Amino acid sequence: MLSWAVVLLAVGWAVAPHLFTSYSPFAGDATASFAPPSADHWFGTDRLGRDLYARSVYGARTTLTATLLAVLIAFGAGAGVGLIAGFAGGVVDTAIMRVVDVFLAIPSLLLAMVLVSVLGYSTNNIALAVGVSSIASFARVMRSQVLTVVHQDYVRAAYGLGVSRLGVLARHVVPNSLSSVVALAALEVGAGVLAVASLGFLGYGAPPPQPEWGLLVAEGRDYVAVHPWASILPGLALATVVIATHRISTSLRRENR
Amino acid sequence: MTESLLEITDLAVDYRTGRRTWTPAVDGVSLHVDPGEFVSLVGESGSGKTTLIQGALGLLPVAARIRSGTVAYSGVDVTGFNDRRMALVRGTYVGFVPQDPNTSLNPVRRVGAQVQEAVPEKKREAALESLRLAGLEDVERVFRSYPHELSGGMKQRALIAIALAGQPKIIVADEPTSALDVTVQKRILDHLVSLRETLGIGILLVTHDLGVAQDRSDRILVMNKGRIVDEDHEYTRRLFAANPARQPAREPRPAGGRVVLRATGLTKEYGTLRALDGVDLAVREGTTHAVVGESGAGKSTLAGILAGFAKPGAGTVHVGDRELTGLNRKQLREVRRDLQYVFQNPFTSLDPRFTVRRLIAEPLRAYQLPAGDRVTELLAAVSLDESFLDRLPAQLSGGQRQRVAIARALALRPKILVLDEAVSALDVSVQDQILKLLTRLQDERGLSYVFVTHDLGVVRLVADDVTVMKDGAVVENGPAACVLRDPEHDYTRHLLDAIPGVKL
Amino acid sequence: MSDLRESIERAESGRRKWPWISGAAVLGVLLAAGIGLAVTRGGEDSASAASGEPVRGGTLQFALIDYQRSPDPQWGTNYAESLIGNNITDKLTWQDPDTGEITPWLAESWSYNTDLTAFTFKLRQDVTFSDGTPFDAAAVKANFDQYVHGDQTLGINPNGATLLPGYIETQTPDAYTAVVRFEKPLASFLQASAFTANAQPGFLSLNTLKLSAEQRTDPTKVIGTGPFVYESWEEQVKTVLVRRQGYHWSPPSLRHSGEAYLDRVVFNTIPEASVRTGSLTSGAVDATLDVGTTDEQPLKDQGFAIVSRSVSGTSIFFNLNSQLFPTNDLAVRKAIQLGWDRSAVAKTVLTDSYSIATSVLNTSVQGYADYSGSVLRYDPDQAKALLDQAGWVPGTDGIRVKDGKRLEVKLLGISNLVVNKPAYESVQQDLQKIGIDLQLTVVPIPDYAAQVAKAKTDWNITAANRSRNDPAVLNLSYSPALGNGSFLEQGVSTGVDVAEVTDALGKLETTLDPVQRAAYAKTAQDLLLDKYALVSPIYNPSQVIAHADYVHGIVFDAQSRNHFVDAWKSDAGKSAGR
Amino acid sequence: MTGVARYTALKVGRALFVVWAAFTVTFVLLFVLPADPVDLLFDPAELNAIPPEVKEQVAANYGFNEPVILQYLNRLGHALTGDFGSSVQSGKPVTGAILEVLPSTLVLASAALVLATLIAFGIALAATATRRTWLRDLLESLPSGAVSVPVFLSGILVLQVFSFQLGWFPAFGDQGWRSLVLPLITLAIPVAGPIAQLLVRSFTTEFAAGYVTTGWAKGGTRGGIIVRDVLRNASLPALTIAGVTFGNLIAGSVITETVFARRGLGRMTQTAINTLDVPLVAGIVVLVAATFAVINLIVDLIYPLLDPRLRASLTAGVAP
Repeated sequence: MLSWAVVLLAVGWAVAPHLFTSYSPFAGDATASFAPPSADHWFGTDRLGRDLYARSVYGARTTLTATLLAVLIAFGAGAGVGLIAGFAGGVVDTAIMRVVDVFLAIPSLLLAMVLVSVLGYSTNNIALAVGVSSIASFARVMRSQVLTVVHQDYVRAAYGLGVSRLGVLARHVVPNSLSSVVALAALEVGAGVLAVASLGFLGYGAPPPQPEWGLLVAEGRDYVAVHPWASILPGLALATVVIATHRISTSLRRENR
Repeated sequence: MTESLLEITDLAVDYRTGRRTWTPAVDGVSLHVDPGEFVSLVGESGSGKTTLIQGALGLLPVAARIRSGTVAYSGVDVTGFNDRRMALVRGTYVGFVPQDPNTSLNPVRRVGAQVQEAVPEKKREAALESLRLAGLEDVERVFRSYPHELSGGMKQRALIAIALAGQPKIIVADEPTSALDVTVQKRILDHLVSLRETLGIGILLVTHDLGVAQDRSDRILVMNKGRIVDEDHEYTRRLFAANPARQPAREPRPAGGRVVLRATGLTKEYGTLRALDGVDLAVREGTTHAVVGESGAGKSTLAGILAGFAKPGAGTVHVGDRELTGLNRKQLREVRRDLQYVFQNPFTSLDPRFTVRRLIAEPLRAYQLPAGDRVTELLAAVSLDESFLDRLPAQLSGGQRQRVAIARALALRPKILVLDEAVSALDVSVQDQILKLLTRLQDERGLSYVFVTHDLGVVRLVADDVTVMKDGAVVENGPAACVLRDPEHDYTRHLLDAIPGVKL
Repeated sequence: MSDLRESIERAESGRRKWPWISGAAVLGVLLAAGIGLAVTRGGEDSASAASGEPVRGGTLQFALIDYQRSPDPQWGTNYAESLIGNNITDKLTWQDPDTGEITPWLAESWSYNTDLTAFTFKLRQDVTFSDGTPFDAAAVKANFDQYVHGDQTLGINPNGATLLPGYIETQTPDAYTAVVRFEKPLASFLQASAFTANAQPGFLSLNTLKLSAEQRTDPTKVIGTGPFVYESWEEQVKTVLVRRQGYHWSPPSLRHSGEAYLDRVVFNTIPEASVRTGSLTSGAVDATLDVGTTDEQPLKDQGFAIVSRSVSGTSIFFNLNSQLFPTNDLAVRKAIQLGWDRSAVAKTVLTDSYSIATSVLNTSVQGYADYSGSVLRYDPDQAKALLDQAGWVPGTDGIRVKDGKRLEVKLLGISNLVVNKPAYESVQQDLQKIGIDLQLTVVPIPDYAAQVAKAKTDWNITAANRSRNDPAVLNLSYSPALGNGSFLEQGVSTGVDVAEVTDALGKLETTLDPVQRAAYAKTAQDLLLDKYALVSPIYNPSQVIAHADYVHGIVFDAQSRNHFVDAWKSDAGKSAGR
Repeated sequence: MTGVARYTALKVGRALFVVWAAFTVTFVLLFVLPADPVDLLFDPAELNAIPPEVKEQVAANYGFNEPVILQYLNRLGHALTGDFGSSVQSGKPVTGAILEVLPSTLVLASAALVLATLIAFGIALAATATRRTWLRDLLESLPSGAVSVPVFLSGILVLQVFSFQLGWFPAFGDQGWRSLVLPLITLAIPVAGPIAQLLVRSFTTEFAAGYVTTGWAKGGTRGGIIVRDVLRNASLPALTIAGVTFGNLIAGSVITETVFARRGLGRMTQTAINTLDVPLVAGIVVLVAATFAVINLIVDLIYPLLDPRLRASLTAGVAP
């Protein structure tokens, strides 16, 4: 319940940031450089005197959009490929799964880093890279789920009733396979936020002055000894959302059992 | 004065069903087992018998609580014992034989180690002795085996050995044979009876099968809705009446009639295993043809081939004039309008996401036929009313599900139904209802059934013809009345002997 | 019956409680102790500062952000590589960091012909490489030849090709005289002979020059004449140098005689700013380079010394693309120069170690002229007026529009210096106010390198700096005949006389007369900053070192690179890093 | 035994395919790079001023001037003999450079794996063993907490407290066990998370299995049943995420090694990608993919040894 509230809040931040803060995320106040957290500036301010809470609120849009894009790519492509592999079986399955093996063999952060280097440098490309690097795991989960479902009695029953292959696929296999992939997608939202943050740390981030959670944490780390809030408070916001998505994923998985 | 080995007094157990709400599962049950006594506790699913046993052994799940009452072993009240204290009672004082031998042994440890653990002094010799006592031969080999290397019956004996290993005063057996073939069931139960005699221990047998209880018990307790009901109770009488053994056999029908389904020389191999070996079968129009056999006999493989789910290695199947084997997917679809299939387990054969309405309409939709009233009509045919239309399978009982599955199978007005163990997952009373339903439908609609079952008792009630199978081959076939009354083959005789409750 | 009861009672005695509570208690105490310790440890540092006579011995633990990719000093392009190279090798000349004057080092004296195409160096005769071979004219020739041309069979790149353009050959009339000849006049070569920054001309022994790139990754085989020699090189982690026995040829202007004071210098690579600072305060290192701007004051407060030198050469500047819309409009370029508040950048982004740029050249470069009162001032009204006159009218979102096109200026920058991004963001905020939408793409070096190839057509501004303490750096960076940093093209760059710029910049290579050079430099700066407004300098980057109070004598040279020959620790026994 | 032989051959074949494909994918990706790796050898501010013939000469030094297909075949041929060429950035042979840093990553990663496994088992065992629901809930939420904090932030915070404030452990470098402690903890925590999640789940499932009831009935105690019966059954699924764990270790070491200024493969990966050192990146990716393939191969091969059921189905000649 609380988890959904956290996620809804984050989505609210992304959709209508101005409702949550009166500060601009871009306009700095040169006299208030590195102000500590206070009633005026809940998360304090950064070097240019910009309100960090406002930047966190507005950053939700960049971060969640990127994450959503990443998850959509991973989910769409991964579930599609897994579905085809699991349902078609035989040579198609073998071919697809060998390709998936290859992508699984390259750790996703590594793959994402290479992809960002190749694609060039923007939030969308980071999302794309993170998404592409998780296609394989979605494909694998989807495939194994499809394989389980395909051997269920109710699928055999549907064939027995004269339902066509496509009908079985659309009405039985897809709906019953998606549940655990949806749980994985919820998990991937959290992983995506973290992956974007990690890439930010490694030097690949959103273009300034666009705020982005990972980048806020990554940039704030340089001042951690002197102005710890600059990194820790956005970090807490980020961690809270990730934990919330994990709990949602867990509860989705439980419901499906 | 001899104290009862187990004395349950006024026990009430609740399950948590909400934050603050509790639902009773066992409600004021008292029973006792004296030394040397064989007591059977009979009840259908949901009667609370398993909860009662869990309560007695201190194995209730976290969501359950004992509201009142006591459990005492030899006068020691163990109610409220924690795990640590209860561990001193279990094994050494009360042995437990669980229901499913296939899941009740640790799959990654050798059987011997698992038995040895239960022996007080952890001696190997004692463990071997215990296995011997449980009626196993070649105990050295069993000792070294992993569970998957043993047959179901051997596993159950190993579990009995574990129960005996601590030299308990009483053994509680929870449906110890329901997962086993009848012939194996008979041997295991007979062995339990003999143990009572040689060791002088008490036995509490929990079962859903009245026949099993009747054959061996000193006393039978019937449980219904969390309470123990007495012999004269209406439920008890109904339960006894539902026992197939107590019911009249089917009126034999005239021989002859058109053959609507014919299999010739069916063979099927899985790797090196020959699952079917030249099976012939002929089903007459408007009759029921039973296929009987124990596990591994090949009857499910046969049913699958008859229904077009699998292709035979050799041989042919004809539905009416059409040959089923060798059809492509589209042609097969046409045949399916005449031939439908009902699965054994109604818990897996219905898509959990579909409402009853969608489930029954699905075949109609597949052939672009109008659903509408047809769905309610079909529902009525299986004696369910319209209130079920929007329910999901999870909201139905086992019997209701199987009715839905039958209604679905009837949607296309087929001529033939292949019923693969269609009643064996159901309680006796429900099974009885479904069998009556099937008979009624057959009479009304002139259906032909292929009735696959392991239960010869049921065959007597429904079958016109019977085929007995063993190891993939047909042992004998013929009119049901003849085969059951005067079996030609030893194996058939053997099977008939093992049917519980017939003697009474 | 009561065997059951008895057995239970027997087993009951002597069981213990599950040790959750004690475990939690231990954990709690540990945590409390930890926090307590942390609090009490705050201010115990600060040994007494005893300066005075240099002390010999000791190890200097030094931290920096970069690591040396190869021990070959002619190879590298990052700060660690040039820094370490400077302590391993020596150069022909030494440039005075204060005056910019070229003074003797391995060359005792030099002369050049009037058209500045041949430079004759008389070499010191007492210099040896650490493998015992002599440093002589043959060594100079072999080094320069390989430095400029590379050696494909050995896998050696032409590292010096950009520093010595038009290099023909080195002649060796006698063992200790080397004549370096060029195709064209190259006034800046004299400074190049003292060059200590990227891909520097440090001299390697003939034995080293014969080695392949791969063999040179064994640091003990990389032999120079410098005050230190390699002990070890662990890529990404650290480089350890030890004192060269018998070294006595440090640049005379340093007034250091004999060997280095320190026994050993350890260059530790620490990529994280907070870890460098923390390591200094906790005593794990004695000194650190690349001090974060926000850490400077706290470190000073804790008694650490902050020393810095602005990087000689150009400032960090916005290179304005004069052939791409809208920066092809002089008014836009002028508005960008005038449109941002220098004091805000100084206040929020910079520290005392840095300064706002007052010209495209750093103050330490010969010929520097001050434009802070004229072109390089904050005057939003003037900027707006210029834009108004040029026909840029404010649009609905505040950004100006002309002929239906928004005043969007795309900037490509490098994120290697921590200060860059916030400084640009501050400029961005201010330009927004006068109606210019400055769009920032501040990226790591590889992405910059990838994009810069397309800069002519894709980017209005490339932001970078070039480290070369010679006014000719303007020629190298901007001349349409060389780097063409502002993408000047006759006819395409509206209103710019390309020949005038080319000519003015080219003159910087034609004389070594200080007065004349200063005049040429002034002309060049006038053209770049004022007349054509091709560049908007931002700030002067700085190399900042924080060190413990017992560390002395870290030298910043004219390129702002450090030399440790004169460094010492007043408490030589005190070894950082425990 | 033919079953076992076929199974092994199949798995080895798959592993080899993965390594080859990883090499090819990397090659393709790196050759469509927007930046020229040669450019990165020069000062970025000077790029405009570098004469084209100089660039060509450098490109020739690394073989970048040949046609792509030739380069591919050439590099593949050399790669088969373990030669991935020389690093553009340092001139070092790629294989040597990797082998040089590998040990310290191996030490860090394997120690972190051990610690992570211990933490994961600790959490799972404690969550299964406890009868207090609040404690169980708390323990079960630990794994998602563990993976929710960015590794670089936790690393820096750990450093602030235990190195800079308390001075218990050195902050950087890789000498001695003391310098291993903080990176180890930093790396182990996020790696432990997914393992713990899986274990908690499989412990819960297995603890509800029939043989556990048998265990109780034997007179077993909670601890005894968990250790003797549940542990092995519940641990087996952990092997299935060996690959994921390996990926987490690599990703974690990229960041941990940067924060703690340790030498190692992760750090080398980061700088190699950052400087587009094509031969080095290719070498690393192939090594990582090969390691991944080998790990999965080992898991595939030892799984039957740990699970007698699978072993039986193999010897029976039925491929699983």
